[in-house]
Amino acid sequence: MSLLQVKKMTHYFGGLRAVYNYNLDINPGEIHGLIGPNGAGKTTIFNLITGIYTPTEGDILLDGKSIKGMRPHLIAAAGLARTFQNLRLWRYMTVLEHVKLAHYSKITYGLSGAFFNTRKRSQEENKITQKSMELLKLAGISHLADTVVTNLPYGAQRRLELARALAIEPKILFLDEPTAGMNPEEMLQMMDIIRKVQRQFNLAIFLIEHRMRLVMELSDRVQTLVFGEVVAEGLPEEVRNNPVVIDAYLGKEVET
Amino acid sequence: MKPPIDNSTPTPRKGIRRLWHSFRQLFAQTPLLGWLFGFLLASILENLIGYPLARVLGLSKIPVLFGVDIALKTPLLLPATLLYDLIIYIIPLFLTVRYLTPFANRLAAWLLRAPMWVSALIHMALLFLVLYLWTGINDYRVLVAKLMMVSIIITLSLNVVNGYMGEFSCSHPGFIALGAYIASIITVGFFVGGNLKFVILPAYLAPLVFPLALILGGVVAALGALLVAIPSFRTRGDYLAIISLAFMFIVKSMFENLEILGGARGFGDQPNLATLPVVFIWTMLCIWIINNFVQSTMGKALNAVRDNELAADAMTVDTRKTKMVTFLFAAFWAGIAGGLLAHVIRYVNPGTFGLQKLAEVLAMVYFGGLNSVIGSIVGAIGYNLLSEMLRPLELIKWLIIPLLLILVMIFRPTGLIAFREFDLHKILQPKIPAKMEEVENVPPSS
Amino acid sequence: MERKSKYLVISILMICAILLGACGPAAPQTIKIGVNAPITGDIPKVGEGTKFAAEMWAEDINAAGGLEIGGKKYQVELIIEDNESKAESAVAANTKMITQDEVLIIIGPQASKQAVPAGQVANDNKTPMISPWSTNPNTTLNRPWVFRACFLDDFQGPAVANFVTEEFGFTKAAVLYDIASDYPKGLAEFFKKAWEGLHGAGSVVAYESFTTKDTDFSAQLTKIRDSGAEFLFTPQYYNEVALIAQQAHQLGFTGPIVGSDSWGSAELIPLCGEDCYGAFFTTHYAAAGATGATKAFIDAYNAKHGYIPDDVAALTWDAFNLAKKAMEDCGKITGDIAADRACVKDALSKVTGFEGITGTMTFTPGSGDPSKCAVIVKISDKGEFTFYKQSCP
Amino acid sequence: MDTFLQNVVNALQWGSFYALIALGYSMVYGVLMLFNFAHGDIFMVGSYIGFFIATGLIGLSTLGIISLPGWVILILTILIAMILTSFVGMLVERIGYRPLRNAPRASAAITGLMIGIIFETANLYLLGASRRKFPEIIDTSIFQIGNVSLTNTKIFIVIISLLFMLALNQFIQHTKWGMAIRAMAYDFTVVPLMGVPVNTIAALTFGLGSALAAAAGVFYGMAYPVLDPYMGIEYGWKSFVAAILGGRGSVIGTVIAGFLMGFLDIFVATYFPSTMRNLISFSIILVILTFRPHGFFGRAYSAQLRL
Repeated sequence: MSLLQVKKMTHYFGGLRAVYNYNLDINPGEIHGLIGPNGAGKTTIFNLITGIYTPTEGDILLDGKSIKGMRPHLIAAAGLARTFQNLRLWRYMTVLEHVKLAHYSKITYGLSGAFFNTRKRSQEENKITQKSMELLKLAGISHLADTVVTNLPYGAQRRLELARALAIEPKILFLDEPTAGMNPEEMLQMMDIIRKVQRQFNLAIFLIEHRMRLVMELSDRVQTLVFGEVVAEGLPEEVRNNPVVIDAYLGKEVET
Repeated sequence: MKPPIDNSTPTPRKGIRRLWHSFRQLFAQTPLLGWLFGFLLASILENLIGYPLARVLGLSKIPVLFGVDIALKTPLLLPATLLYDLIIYIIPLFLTVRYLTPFANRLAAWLLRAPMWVSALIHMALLFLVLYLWTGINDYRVLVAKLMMVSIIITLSLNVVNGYMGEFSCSHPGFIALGAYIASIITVGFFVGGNLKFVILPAYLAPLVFPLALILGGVVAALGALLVAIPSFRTRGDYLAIISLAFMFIVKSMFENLEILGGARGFGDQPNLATLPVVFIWTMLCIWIINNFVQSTMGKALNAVRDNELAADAMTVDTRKTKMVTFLFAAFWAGIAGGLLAHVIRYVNPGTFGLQKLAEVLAMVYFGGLNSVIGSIVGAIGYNLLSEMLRPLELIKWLIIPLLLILVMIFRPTGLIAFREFDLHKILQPKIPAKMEEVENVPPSS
Repeated sequence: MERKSKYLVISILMICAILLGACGPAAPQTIKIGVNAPITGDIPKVGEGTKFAAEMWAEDINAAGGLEIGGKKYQVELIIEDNESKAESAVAANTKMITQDEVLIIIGPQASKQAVPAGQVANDNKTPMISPWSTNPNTTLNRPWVFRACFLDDFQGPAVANFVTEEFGFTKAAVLYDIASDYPKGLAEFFKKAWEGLHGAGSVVAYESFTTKDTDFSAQLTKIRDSGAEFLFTPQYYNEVALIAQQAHQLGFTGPIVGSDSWGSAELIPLCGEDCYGAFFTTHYAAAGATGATKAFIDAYNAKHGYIPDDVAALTWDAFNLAKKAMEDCGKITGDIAADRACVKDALSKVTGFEGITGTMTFTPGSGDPSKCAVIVKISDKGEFTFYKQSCP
Repeated sequence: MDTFLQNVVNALQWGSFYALIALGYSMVYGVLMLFNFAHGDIFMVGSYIGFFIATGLIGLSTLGIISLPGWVILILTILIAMILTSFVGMLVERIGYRPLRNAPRASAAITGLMIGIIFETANLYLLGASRRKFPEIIDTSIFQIGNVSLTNTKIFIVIISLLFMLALNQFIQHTKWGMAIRAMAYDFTVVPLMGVPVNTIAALTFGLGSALAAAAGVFYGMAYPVLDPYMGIEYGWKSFVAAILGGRGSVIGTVIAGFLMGFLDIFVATYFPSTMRNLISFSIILVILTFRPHGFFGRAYSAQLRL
């Protein structure tokens, strides 16, 4: 059974059709790419699956259970993590606090712990701190743990987003243009990290990217989206050579 | 990791800055305990020789608030008050810091071997002793201290919403009013009677019932906060600001209409239950609990909601619960503060809880500093002290205080001490001379 | 070594200080009187009147060589504290004056929302306090140490009702008052009760209210106009009266407008103009045609500050003279502040037939409220406050 | 019915104050996203400036130095008061708000509150505690239509206020500067890119807003001729409500919201005990906001507030 399954999802903004008849199947450990021109509705699909919008039609199943219409934090807690295209970090918080906060759904000390600093709370907080530090090490930014995020270099902010997303112990990770704004060297490092975490946690990854090279190298399967509809789907090679795709989207801009 | 600091090789400083630097150097090694000893000595001294000394210096009585009010009224007495402050406060403090610091450091270190709460309790007890001795001179000081502590609770609780969660809530006077009235209804109804009369209980029960009355006031205020918390799920920022403003007006209007509580005439005769120790204990409790809350990962969720709600949601943070808890929690403490306030002044009327109060509480929060427990404490104390000390200036006072606040806002837009954690351990620990890392972790973008 | 000697000097100084302090002077040469006034805040004009009257009184006394008590002259020192028109601040000011400045007696606060809590402080600290202007019963209720210099609403309300009934024979009244302010509200209630007592239930055909700081009363006045009321009673402050009278006339209300002592300000006519001519109000004294001490006070005040004093100033003046009388009756100032305060308080509660500029006051033991007469003033066609009638309890 | 019509007339006048003051507030709020809590006090300052000009002109007329008919004095008063007050507004922007352009919005709100207090205290300090009577520039005449009373000032105020609102709308919609203002309201960051100096636009909006407040101040003086230093506080807060209720940057929405608040004030006082006025009108506003959480004409804008 597939891990994430989207069935015939359609969404309208007012009268405007944003996504039409979208289907998706992602198996555990699989990397799935989504490409398409600007405004094709890629991020909308992310937002629909992660619960920011509720789709007008269709169903979304995670582990066989419908998550359609659930509130975003519950979907996230069910094992679906994401990063954002334009970084969404919390500007006044430190790096470590970011990763710790992503453990929110696993906190059991409750309000009494929050108010009265119980023994249970300090134990739990210590445990979370330890786990978070490990993730920071993995992302290669443990030396910046106490820095407030606005002081971080851009690459480190991207890594932090990834580390934060991993902290919710996801089964599937949504990456929205994880290398946007990075130079080629940083991009290569990022690719390494993505591969590494994918292997280490046996994660499924759903990836939106503009850079063809990244998508083609990482993905097991690729979908192409144009005006909210999937026009081509298959192995990277197939998609790359599909004339419809080249016509509609890639054109001359194919970078290899 | 700390940002790099050029502290290792002090660049040559000139004039006042050099003086200030050496001044800081001198006191950098004194732990809190040392300061408490100093103040304790000063208050004991004032109790012993304060009055005769004042007479000798030509002052009719001990200057209440460091003589600022006296000096403002009759500038001729300025040297005398300065001399008084020097002898009673500055010299003992200086002496203690000079000679007792090593001992205080050792004692602080020794205390920290036990669980931290032991050390914290001892510090608090010392603090109370200082406060008790200092206010023992004069009832006016008691009143100022009580009002100051109530302000601390109000400011802290508002900071939770406006600073930590970043909403611009204007409903605080409403919460304070709810707490004030509910607590007063209980204490007056059970122990005084008059217009409102339940059963008159024996007076010795009053100190036991009082905390319950305060808590009930807090709970009712928290229930009132539901009216603001629920809309906050859907709307943020400016719309929430006017919803909260509407709430404030509605509460005020409601109490003006409640004839049984005196309506516009107000409601008086509260028994004298908010004594100094009672207010002190509640204030400490409030600081402790609010500080616990904002430092926990659950409390950090407030910052996440403030800085990026979408990301908070995506990181499993239950934003609705967070908002709900925050509003209710803040309102609860505002209610407690209201109950205390009503019993300090021993009279409440709806007119107190209007736009003027709102401007005052907002000023205290933003003056002290957003997102900072210490900031709120400093803000509340600073505003209250300033307000009392400049009293003789009458109108001019209301030019000076706003000007000061504008300057603070221009030069430190988030307040005096913003975005700083109240780290109990760091405050209680001994200050070892070798360590010179006293630099704040203030985000540069603020 | 050098440092140590410095400390030595300081400690010797301290010891000297203690020794010297022990034999400091004890007997007071001055009498301190506290004034708790709203100098800033909502009602600065009230604060100004209070302050001016207090300063005038103190200057007069000191110019005459001081207060003579038991054959000895004492200079008077005023301690004026601003209560910012806030309850907390009034409490703080009173506490400060009582414990820090050790005043013998406190005059003020004026408005009830400050006088009620401040009275609690005075009573708890056993310090006599006279509020010149507060009409809330709670100010003095069960507080033997607190007094006032004005008549109460339960006297003034019926006085107005009786006057209108006798003078015009009207049976239908309209009332417009500020519900968020305790003075107008209390007075409106007492008036309504008295009027309905005279003319039966429902004879107050319009009982309209507004909230402090409102300036548009058109909705209420439209209702009043259409209710068929024969006159309008509005126990409001003079600034609101100006707006009410003007708007009432613009909306076509033609009946007489009647008010209370809060109209009694020299500012009323400049603000209200012809709209107030011909109106009546009850007050403590009529400025135009005043005689004797009243005239002397008005002239002195006018000469000094350039306008006719408000009722607040006059009542403050009377409160000071009440205090003076009590101190003189007391007969001696011992220097023991607690004993002196008790003595003044006892003397105050025994004052009878005190001739103030706002009328004759008598205190009955056990109550801080004087019994005194009210004056009904008509605003003439020249805008002067002329004596019309007197009404006594 | 008469009562109802009379109250409609009353509410029109009352609402035009709210609308004018709220428009000034909305200008600043829409463009700079600022809580301009000094606005109520700028209204007060405008009213006092109008008072001094009117008194001065009338004084000169009676002394025979100049001879001007009442309506000329009135127009002069309004214009001069508007110009002078707009300078006050720009000064406030320069001192209190510009240094805080990149600070959290709430900090600027606090500065605004404090500037307001300074204005009030300075007024009290300079002019004393006495309230001022706004002079009667033109003689009031009362008309009776059926049982409804009208005065010439009422009609004048409502009409001129509407004209001002219309003029503002034209300015915003059809001039180059108005376009720049709208652009800035739309996206703060994009304006410098378009070559429009942000500081100039900010000063312009403050000037315009303050001028409108001054006009409201003069009209207010004509209708309710008692001026005191604290008269602006309530208006500051209530126009804040009206500006938000109208929707960010929407002239028409703000005008509607202003009139709505005027009508609420009058009609609640008519049909309910007036103590309930704030209670009822704010409850109604809460209900409106529940159904239209972004005001009448407001766009939903992102929750990305600068703290």
